[in-house]
Amino acid sequence: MEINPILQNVLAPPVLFFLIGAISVLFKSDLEIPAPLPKLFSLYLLLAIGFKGGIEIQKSGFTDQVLPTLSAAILMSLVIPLIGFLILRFKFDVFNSAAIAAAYGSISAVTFISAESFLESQKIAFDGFMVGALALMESPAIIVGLLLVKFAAPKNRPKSRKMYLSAILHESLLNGSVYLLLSSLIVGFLTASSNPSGIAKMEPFTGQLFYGAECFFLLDMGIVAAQRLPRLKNAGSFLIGFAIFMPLFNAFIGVFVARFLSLGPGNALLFVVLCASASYLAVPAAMRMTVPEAKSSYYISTTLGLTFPFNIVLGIPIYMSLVNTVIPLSPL
Amino acid sequence: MEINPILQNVLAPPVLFFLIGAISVLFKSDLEIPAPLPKLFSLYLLLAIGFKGGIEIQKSGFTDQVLPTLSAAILMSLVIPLIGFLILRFKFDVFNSAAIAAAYGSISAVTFISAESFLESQKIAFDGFMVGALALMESPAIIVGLLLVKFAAPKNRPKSRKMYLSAILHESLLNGSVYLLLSSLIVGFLTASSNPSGIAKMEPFTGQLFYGAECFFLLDMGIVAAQRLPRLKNAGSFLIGFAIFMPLFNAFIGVFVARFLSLGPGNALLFVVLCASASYLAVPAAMRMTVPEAKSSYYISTTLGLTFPFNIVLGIPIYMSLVNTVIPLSPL
Amino acid sequence: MEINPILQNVLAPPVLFFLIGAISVLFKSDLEIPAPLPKLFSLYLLLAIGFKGGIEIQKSGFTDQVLPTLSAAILMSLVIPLIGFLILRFKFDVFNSAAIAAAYGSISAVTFISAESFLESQKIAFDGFMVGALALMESPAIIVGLLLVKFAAPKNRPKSRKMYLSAILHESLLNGSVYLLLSSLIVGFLTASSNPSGIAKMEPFTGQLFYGAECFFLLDMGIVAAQRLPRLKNAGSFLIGFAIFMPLFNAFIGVFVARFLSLGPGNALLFVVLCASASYLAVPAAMRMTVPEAKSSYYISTTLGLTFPFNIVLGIPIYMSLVNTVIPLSPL
Amino acid sequence: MKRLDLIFSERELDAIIKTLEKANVPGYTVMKHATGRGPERVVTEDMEFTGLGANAHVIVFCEQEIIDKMRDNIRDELSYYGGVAYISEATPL
Amino acid sequence: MKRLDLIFSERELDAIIKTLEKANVPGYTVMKHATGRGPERVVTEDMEFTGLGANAHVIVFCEQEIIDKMRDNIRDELSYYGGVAYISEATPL
Amino acid sequence: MKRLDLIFSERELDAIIKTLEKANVPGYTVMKHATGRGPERVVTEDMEFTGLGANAHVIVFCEQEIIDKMRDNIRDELSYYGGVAYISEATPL
Ligand SMILES: Nc1ncnc2c1ncn2[C@@H]1O[C@H](COP(=O)(O)O)[C@@H](O)[C@H]1O
Ligand SMILES: Nc1ncnc2c1ncn2[C@@H]1O[C@H](COP(=O)(O)O)[C@@H](O)[C@H]1O
Ligand SMILES: Nc1ncnc2c1ncn2[C@@H]1O[C@H](COP(=O)(O)O)[C@@H](O)[C@H]1O
Ligand code: NA
Ligand code: NA
Ligand code: NA
Repeated sequence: MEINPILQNVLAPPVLFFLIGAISVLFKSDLEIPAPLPKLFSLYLLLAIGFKGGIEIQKSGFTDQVLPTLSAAILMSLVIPLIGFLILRFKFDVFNSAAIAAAYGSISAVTFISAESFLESQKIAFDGFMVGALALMESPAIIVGLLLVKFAAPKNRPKSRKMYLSAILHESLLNGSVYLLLSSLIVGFLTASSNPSGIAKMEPFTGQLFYGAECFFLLDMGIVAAQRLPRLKNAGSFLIGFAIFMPLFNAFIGVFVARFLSLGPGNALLFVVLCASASYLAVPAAMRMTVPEAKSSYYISTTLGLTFPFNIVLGIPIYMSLVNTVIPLSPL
Repeated sequence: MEINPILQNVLAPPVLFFLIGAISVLFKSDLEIPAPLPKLFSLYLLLAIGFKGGIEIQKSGFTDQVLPTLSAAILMSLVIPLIGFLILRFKFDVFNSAAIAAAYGSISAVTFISAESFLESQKIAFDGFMVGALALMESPAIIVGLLLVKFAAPKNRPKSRKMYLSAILHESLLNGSVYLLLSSLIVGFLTASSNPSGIAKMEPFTGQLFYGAECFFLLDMGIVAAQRLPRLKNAGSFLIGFAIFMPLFNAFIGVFVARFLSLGPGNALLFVVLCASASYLAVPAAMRMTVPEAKSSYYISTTLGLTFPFNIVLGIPIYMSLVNTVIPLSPL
Repeated sequence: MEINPILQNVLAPPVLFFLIGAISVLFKSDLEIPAPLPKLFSLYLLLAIGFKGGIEIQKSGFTDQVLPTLSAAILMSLVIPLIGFLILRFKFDVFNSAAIAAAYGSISAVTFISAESFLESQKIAFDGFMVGALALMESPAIIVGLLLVKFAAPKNRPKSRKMYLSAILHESLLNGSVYLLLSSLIVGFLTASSNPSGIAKMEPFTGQLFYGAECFFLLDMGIVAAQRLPRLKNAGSFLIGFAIFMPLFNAFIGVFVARFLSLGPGNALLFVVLCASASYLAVPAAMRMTVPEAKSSYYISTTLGLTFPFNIVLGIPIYMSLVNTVIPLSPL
Repeated sequence: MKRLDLIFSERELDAIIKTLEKANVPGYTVMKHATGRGPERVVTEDMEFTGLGANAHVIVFCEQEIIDKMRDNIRDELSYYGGVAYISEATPL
Repeated sequence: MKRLDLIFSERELDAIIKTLEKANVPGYTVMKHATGRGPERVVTEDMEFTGLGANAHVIVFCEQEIIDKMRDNIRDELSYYGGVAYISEATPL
Repeated sequence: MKRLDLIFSERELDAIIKTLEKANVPGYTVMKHATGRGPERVVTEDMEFTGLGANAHVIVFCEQEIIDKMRDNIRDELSYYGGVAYISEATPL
């Protein structure tokens, strides 16, 4: 693993602003981005990612690679929570294990766009349809997590709290961030197919502004992550280890799946990053509602306080060198 | 009436985002755009509409059509509330009738810009000075509404609540959204006449960003409208009918006035839309302060929950075909 | 002093929007920009100023003029609070004198960018490294202010409130707005030196949007300033006089320092404006925390209610003619 | 000491504060962006951007006499525009 | 009259309001964006943008009987999801 | 049980929370963005973006003993920086 790509990754504005945010907490600066401004940027990023992804999918059409890749993505988001659950059960009860496992099976959109920015700066091509994979990996992990609770812990719950399949589907598909991403993707698709002049008119908002808004949001994420970090201590070393090991492990599986799918290096990195990233928007929202028995500080501190910064700063270049090592090997 | 323009209207990003917002409420998604973000977009849109309108008016100058059109616009916003009042009095007291009538005499800026977007996508020309009509139609309707209360219901009010002319003028001219639109128009005018380099520097903010910001705001308006809709049931079928019939009726008068003014089809549509749209910013603000006897849920649920979505989704293409039918007829 | 540059300054969109905000308060309009929207624009402006400044400094490198100018800037922000303190002590206690003096020694970033906009509209060149002076003048004034409290009023304070040097440094360097400006400057510098493609990607956000965002923020500043103005009456005529006299006095010293540094007219104006402007972000934050004995209404009403509008509307063109008078004189 | 809780539309805030000041309250606290339902209407967060605004929750710690002074004015205001006002006991820390 | 203060995660707001309405409260006030710490968890402002949300503070002025009607439902909800509920005396102005 | 209401500048929030935690309060709730007027100063919403910030309203439900433990520290803090603190009775639902 070379040090150069790591440094190059760190010296890009989004990562630098993330570090600035984190350092401000370390040094006890009173820099603050008050609510609901982070929500504004988070909504904007989801809308823009979805819209641009929808356009790309419409443009590229459903090529040979699209369907296998999307299916593999869904499969990964079903399998990863199961593996995570088995590991976490060594230390945690069913509720906490299921909630944390679901978070790691799902994805982080901002980690994904950081990987896109990294690829752009490295001038490595990737396809727009990967946003489809992003959109499709959010819900299955939530469903698996909730089904695990339903079937593995039916007796530990009061009867009035029985979990119905309809509620599980509702939480996983109509969750605000899942819904916004998916529906913006559809808007993008429809616009590209029936109203192409609309694309150019949206471009300054969803396109040109994107990078700067990403930086601003990462500044806030740096603050949030650094504030979460000390809380991890209470979570214990097992969970701290899990928050670093699990992404690496998922990346490792992911890169071989990517090779099996014959993805190019750009798409492969994005696929690996989706596997390695963990959710702090959709999954916590769903778990807080349906599995209040799980400690939210567990699944939030790990994903936001450790896994997210790890992926943003070190993970992406590490996964890139992993991709560069595994992908060029002779095809299976 | 062809179905094609309606579908084309619906497939534009702003209308799609509006529908996404509305559907999220229908499906009980927890998608939410927390306060004060909608206010940010609403302030931005008013500022940008005004600024761009001011520039256009300065550029085009006061042509032959400008003065008659603006006068007719003011006239319409004086007459419509009177007609509305007479209709509403069949069912409602003076307070509610005056408040609702004022809302329908005034205008909705977002309906106006949706009509502009529609015209642009249909490649139909229109003039910048129509923003002047927009700006001038807000206040007169408020004044008429308040005068109706003053003279039609003097005995039903406690003496301490006497309505003074100065208060009426204050509410109608210095209302936040009226004031911002009018003064941004003046800023645009002054900038165009004495500081043309300022136009180019503002363009990315007020111009390029506009379409995207409009989409984001319409996403929120979809949520708001759909949340308001069920409340209409309490208002009764008379008011539901009024919220659909009145815009159509106003459009009908409007299109003949437009023909009388010899407006081209683009300007005619905008004129008709101004007549047909109803206010949910300036008028409710004024009525809440000065006519608390009126039920705010009446004038808000109708304008936001029914008239606004109707105009955005179906009304604009309907009015367009109305314009296309009436305008090309031999001049009066 | 010609009247023309003042009128030209007033007819630029930023100043017009400032006036619109102020007039809305005068006429009791209910126009309001609710919290935390002003914070959004204030954070954005600091980030963008810093980022662009960092790029400029990297591009221009450390020329002959840079170091002397930055040193002089720091010196000014050390000396001005001392002079201000001596003047203010005629009327106020140590706490209030130190807090107000610190505010006038420090700077206002928005006044600075208004001066930049003025220079651009007048087509007068200036250097990007002046943002370095802006960034470096915030902290020293705070340090001087707090040291004045520490040494001039040790007995008037409860022992539990002893002021430690570490706290003084913390407040002056890690204050949110100081930190964001400085660290964005570093990000800009690093981006320009190691990731030039990042500059173009940030440009729509930090560059193109800037002027419009400045206008929006100034609209709010107009409201805030006009709301603060009547409170000045309680502060008394001495403080009102100080709020006008002190900027002029500082500008006067500043212009001769600028001449001594052989700055061109553009850089000279910016230098003078830094001396003449007063802080309403960093200094109040620091003083509220560490010198609660000082009345915040004193240091806020003067800087925001009087000095800021004076500088924005009249000050900048006045300082320009001062620069034009003093600078072309034969070198010292 | 008493604690007075007032909840009403933020559009009437200036008028109510004027009433408080006229009665010489020692201070007051305002929390805006409150929503709710009363006998008269429903106030929701999503309507804040329109002209309707949300509610304000005003807390005043003061002596009974001051409350007596402003009772009629506040009642008058709230009965016309809507809103509620309740008094409870409070002891300074 | 009584004053009921409820503080809990804003994600449960709809359920709690349904409970209040079922008991026919005369009205209620909601203040969102509250943060805090309880025996169960810490709620911070910086997490509002994530799915966790902040707390809601709900105030209800009503008669004792209404409180009796909804006590069990509210207790059930709060003991499962977290949150606190306290009653105090209040007199209409 | 008691209810403690603290209102003070949000800039002192960390210090006050530290004091609460040291006295082992079972929990607390914070509502930021409060404005108001006290004997010392006026806090307005439009100043929130500057360094001054707005007020915080902190509510603590706890036993009298805990209040006794932290009384001096809180009084000290509030008398120096400004702000008010009041106690009232509260019964758990
Ligand atoms: N019984 C109550 N308890 C708590 N808040 C109330 C109550 N009744 C009314 N309110 C509040 O007062 C506001 C105005 O009430 P209204 O009288 O309906 O205009 C409502 O939006 C609620 O926030
Ligand atoms: N003793 C208390 N006093 C005031 N607020 C409390 C107290 N205990 C809990 N809370 C509030 O109730 C929320 C939920 O508490 P929890 O039971 O930990 O889920 C916390 O975030 C606090 O805002
Ligand atoms: N009598 C009071 N009733 C309610 N709130 C008060 C009262 N006095 C002061 N406050 C609040 O406490 C804050 C700080 O007060 P001060 O002591 O002036 O710094 C004010 O901004 C008000 O929000
Ligand atoms: Na994952
Ligand atoms: Na109309
Ligand atoms: Na200065």
